[in-house]
Amino acid sequence: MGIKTFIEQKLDYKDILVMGHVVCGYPSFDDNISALEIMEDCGVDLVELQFPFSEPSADGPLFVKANEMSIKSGTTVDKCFDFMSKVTSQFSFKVLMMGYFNTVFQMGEREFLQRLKFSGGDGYIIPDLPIEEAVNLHSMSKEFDLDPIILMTQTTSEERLKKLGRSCSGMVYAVARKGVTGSKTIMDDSIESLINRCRKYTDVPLGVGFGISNRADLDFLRGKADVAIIGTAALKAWEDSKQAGYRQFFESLQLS
Amino acid sequence: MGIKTFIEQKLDYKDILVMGHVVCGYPSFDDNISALEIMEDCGVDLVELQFPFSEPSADGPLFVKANEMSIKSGTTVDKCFDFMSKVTSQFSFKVLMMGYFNTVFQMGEREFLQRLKFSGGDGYIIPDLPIEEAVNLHSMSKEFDLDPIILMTQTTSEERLKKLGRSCSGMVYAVARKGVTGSKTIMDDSIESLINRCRKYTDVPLGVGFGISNRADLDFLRGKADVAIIGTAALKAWEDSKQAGYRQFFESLQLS
Amino acid sequence: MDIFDFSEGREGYYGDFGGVFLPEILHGTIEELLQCFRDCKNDPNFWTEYESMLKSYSGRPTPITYLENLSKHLGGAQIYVKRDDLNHTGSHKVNNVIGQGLLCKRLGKKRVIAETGAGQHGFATATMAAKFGFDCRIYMGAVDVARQRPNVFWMENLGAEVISVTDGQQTLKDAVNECMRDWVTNMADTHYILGTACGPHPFPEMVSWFQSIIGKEARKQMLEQTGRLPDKVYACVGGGSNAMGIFQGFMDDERVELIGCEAGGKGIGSYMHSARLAYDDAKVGVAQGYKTYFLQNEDGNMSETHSVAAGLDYIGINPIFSHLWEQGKVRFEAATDEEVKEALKLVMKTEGLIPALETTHGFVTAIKEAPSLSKDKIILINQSGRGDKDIFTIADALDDSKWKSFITGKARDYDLEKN
Amino acid sequence: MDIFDFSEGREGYYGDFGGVFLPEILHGTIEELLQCFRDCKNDPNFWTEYESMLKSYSGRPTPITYLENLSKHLGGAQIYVKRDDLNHTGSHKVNNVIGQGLLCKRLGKKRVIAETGAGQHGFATATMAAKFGFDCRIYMGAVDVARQRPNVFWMENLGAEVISVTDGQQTLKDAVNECMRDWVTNMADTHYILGTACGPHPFPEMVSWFQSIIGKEARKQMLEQTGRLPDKVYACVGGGSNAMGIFQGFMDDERVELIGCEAGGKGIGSYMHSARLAYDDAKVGVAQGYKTYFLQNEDGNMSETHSVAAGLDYIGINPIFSHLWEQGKVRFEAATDEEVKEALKLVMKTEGLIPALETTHGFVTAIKEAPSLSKDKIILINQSGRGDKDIFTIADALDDSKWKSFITGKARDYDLEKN
Ligand SMILES: Cc1ncc(COP(=O)(O)O)c(C=O)c1O
Ligand SMILES: Cc1ncc(COP(=O)(O)O)c(C=O)c1O
Repeated sequence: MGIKTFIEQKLDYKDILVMGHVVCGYPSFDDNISALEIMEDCGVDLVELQFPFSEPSADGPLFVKANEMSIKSGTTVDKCFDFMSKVTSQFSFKVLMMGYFNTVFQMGEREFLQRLKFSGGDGYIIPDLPIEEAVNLHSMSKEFDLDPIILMTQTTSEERLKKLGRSCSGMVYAVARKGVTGSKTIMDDSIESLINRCRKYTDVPLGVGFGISNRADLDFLRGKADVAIIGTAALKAWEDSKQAGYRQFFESLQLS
Repeated sequence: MGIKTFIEQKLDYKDILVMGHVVCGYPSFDDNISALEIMEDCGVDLVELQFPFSEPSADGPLFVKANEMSIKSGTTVDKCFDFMSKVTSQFSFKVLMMGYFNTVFQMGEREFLQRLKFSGGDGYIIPDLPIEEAVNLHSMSKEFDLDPIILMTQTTSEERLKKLGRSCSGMVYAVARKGVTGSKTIMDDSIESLINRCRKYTDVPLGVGFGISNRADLDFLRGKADVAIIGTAALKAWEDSKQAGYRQFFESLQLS
Repeated sequence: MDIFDFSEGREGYYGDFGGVFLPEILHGTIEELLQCFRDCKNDPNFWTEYESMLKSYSGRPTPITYLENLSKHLGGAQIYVKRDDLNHTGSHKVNNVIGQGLLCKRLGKKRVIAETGAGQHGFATATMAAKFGFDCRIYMGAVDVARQRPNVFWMENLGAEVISVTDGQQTLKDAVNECMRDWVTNMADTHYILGTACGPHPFPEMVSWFQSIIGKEARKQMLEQTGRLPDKVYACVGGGSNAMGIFQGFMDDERVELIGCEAGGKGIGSYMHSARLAYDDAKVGVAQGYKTYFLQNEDGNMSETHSVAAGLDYIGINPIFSHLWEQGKVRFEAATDEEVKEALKLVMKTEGLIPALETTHGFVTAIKEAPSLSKDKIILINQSGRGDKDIFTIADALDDSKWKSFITGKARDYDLEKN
Repeated sequence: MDIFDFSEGREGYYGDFGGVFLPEILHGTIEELLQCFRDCKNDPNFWTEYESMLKSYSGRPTPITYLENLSKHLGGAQIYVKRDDLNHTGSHKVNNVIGQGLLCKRLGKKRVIAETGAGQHGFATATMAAKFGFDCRIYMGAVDVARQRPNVFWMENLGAEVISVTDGQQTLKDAVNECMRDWVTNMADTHYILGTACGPHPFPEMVSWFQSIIGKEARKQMLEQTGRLPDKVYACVGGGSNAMGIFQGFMDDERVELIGCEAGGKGIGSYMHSARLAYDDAKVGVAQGYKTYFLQNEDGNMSETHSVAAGLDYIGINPIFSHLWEQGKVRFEAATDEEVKEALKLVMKTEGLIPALETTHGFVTAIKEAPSLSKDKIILINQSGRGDKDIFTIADALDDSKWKSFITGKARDYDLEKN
């Protein structure tokens, strides 16, 4: 079952889904498993597994540090795929690879897709790969039934939204504000209008990410978006007080 | 009696005269007196009293330091003239003022000559005052019967020696080598030829200075020059071992 | 051959290299930049204004100096040097910075950001921002902040805010990442003044265009001064902007050989260098917005690089050079730290020139090759910057003991002041 | 009016000032120099060669920069700056040094000596000596050696021997004395490259002649750029060479006011300054080979002087200025250390220029006077040098705490190395 169908089916009985995020190997793969267990317990629906990269230029400070520490402690692409296999066999989430294009480029696009498929992933988010550079990868992804997740942003023109819309598959990732991951986003009309603009150009489910950090944000998005994507807020909870804080954070979201 | 006559008369019974040097107020005026006493005991005939100046650019390191220390310890032009009065009344030397032109310029040329005369001086040596700049001073000096001592050097052209010769009065100062005061001069043919060249253009007595440092130098000059001028070598002896060294130095010259 | 005459659908590509690999959110910004740049490039008044500002503010045209003593000393080719060290702020970086400043004004933006390694580009940007009245923030790796304090001092006094970047290796590449992060946050009012011919399109083309003033002048001057074109042209290559600058003057001259000189650091096989093309350690990859040869591991994570010259100490090379190198149009050589120190000493003593450590890499290769060329050959070196601002680095490199005791004495004075 | 058109028997005199007050032994040397200088001045090829060397080696002509921001900020006259800071070695000193280098070649001498205070003139001389292949010895007061180590470092690396002078105040004037001493010893093979328009004739005339290139260029450039002559021209005055340089371009222009800016140090009445004409403390005297206004006591011994700018910290002033001042042709003002610091900060932030501390004295007076002039007035400041080489002095002057901790950190590193 593809991501789109998965989300649509869940939306029959949930008014909003949640996508979580871990940086593979940070603080350790074991900690990643703990985090995922907590997310599963608390009702998270999808997860991004970020493959660490030395130049994470679209990430904010917390993730930058996580990428760096993970690489330093010996995380490789091979280990990330092994870990993904483990996650997809052990958990019920839909799993997306998140990372930078050089990781894909170095192994070769076909090899990347094969291994992603083989490891049980359902798609990928590559923030530094614009659709113009992704023509091959996207068309090959169809062969493998993998979804490339496209990002739409507040600065994207109508014309370009239309073009992006045509490339969407699985779900679309609406970026709630300018900047990198990491800081708080104020939920307001601009988010609603972003969602509406995105919806005009695609009928895949719509996730909203960047700065979603609490129950109130979820409430705001409920009925507007399909998926709330949570990254930094959860990692911050982990940094502050490990598993306990992490569990408390996800419980406070009161996912069903 | 002018310097010329003084020297000529002495030369009747001495084959070479010696001119000594002190920097007024260095190390102190009392020390100057000690030095002069030793010189008198040992048969020195003339002395230069150097009026210290802050920019003694024709002096070597030892005299530079002496100038500097003397000024620092409070020596003024007034004190130098007072000291000169004392020296001329107490000793039998012919006394010359030695110094830089700014000292003269600041008090005014006429005033300078008056005070020099009044203090019992017989002439002056101002190394940074070329004859072109000294026209006034030299002609006024005649009024006061004071001798401006002219320097002639190895680099002076024949034409210029001729010109300098016309300004000579009292004695002429032949500079035994290039450079500033302070280092040893090797007595050789070049000195002899300098002396001969100087003699061609003036009939005043001839002193040789710069680097004369021992009995052998005197012997070399004997019969060639009229006055041997001793500066640094004596000061060095003083620096090394005060009065005792100073006396020993002058005794070693075996002046009659 | 116009390397910027892109074929349909290959805009921003030089052979396989270049492109735009940026977050979607910057798409509009980079499009706007590209459009504005195209307008500038097509507007002859823009270039005239650009030239005239460089003339009145930076002292262009910079001269060509004949190194008679060094040529004689080496006994081979006649050596000429293009003097971009005489620019205001002391390097060729000002050419690019003034160009982008004018363009930023056209864009109607009021704030500029820039990465800097050695500090030359940051210094030039801060200077330009003061002159244009822009707000200015400079990102600089913490390691570089520590070792290049003089430049930081000037940047701050010129009114720029200098941010010390503590991620990654805390050097140039990390400062680039931070700029990207700032840019995706503030693109509405902010222009990112990239300092070299790297990064996403149109930066390589744009920076090369602004730097082409070096080559334009140099070609004309060489013809005037020597009556002919040089046989070889040498330039150091960090990102590749000064080299692109001078090479463009001779790109269509088949018989002029172009030689790029990279940082060989501790030498071949040491893995402590920044030679992307001269050595065999780099491979093609995508990072910091563009595709080129990068020094990286099999996973695509970037390697640590090293050079005595902070301005050459960088993982990637301008995509145009990757292409020209594959095409055999530009030869690449590397100079080691040790060779650089020796060449610097030689050039100071024989010619009274103090090339920047970066620049000296170009001298090393020229000095190696000149003796075996006949006396009627002419070579031209691009002196991209002056070294007198690098005194801390150069004194350390030359291990000058008097300098060290001067510094410890100074430190003692400061300590005394405090007490 | 040609101030160098001496009347019979007054060669080398400007009114009552100037002359030659040197030991007899130098008579031939100075005559030879005068003769050679006259030959050069009368030989149009000499000036052509001079200009062409400055062009190809030092980047002349230096431009004129319009300071739009500063002019607006002050709200009065339009301010222009002559950019001699863009010269090779970073100041106008190179003009004189290249000129005397060419002359030294004519004299057939192989060794040059020079005094230096701030180090700019020594640096320029060492550079020229490397280029011309002369042996080079630089005399520098021990106090200046201690505070200007960067310049000493470069001079030594350029191949010069730097002698630390421990006599007197151990600053510039004492270095001049040492040069005189060296010269009277080695005049056969040695030329003394005096660094400013002071000293015995023909130095004031000769240095002024070489520096006149500044004013020649500036006059022409102002006419080209603004269509008319400036109303006022400002320049800092140490010995007076850069000021003579630029003023000569406007000497015959009755309506151009010329303003020399001296070092006011700690201010009027402090006796801690180097203002010979702007304050009332100096009187006419004879020292270091010439007659002019000197800061001295009633016995004629020189006073201690002070300035934040080592290059202005000198007892005497060029004799031409003493005359022009008495004639009312040049007005003299002084800028205090404090005013200099403020002006420097302002100029860096508004215009991206870093004038040398010496130079900034000229800016101070211009900045004081510009606001009360109407907007259609034009003033020109001579930027005699750049300040980036003075980082130690400027950082100290601005009391920069980050700089201080950088230095103490460096010192710690060096200490660790040793153990
Ligand atoms: C003087 C100088 N030359 C060269 C470079 C290298 O850059 P690029 O290869 O872009 O010219 C730098 C970079 O800081 C520099 O400062
Ligand atoms: C930059 C600069 N300007 C001015 C001066 C003062 O000298 P002058 O009055 O001869 O121009 C100096 C002297 O060192 C200097 O370095």
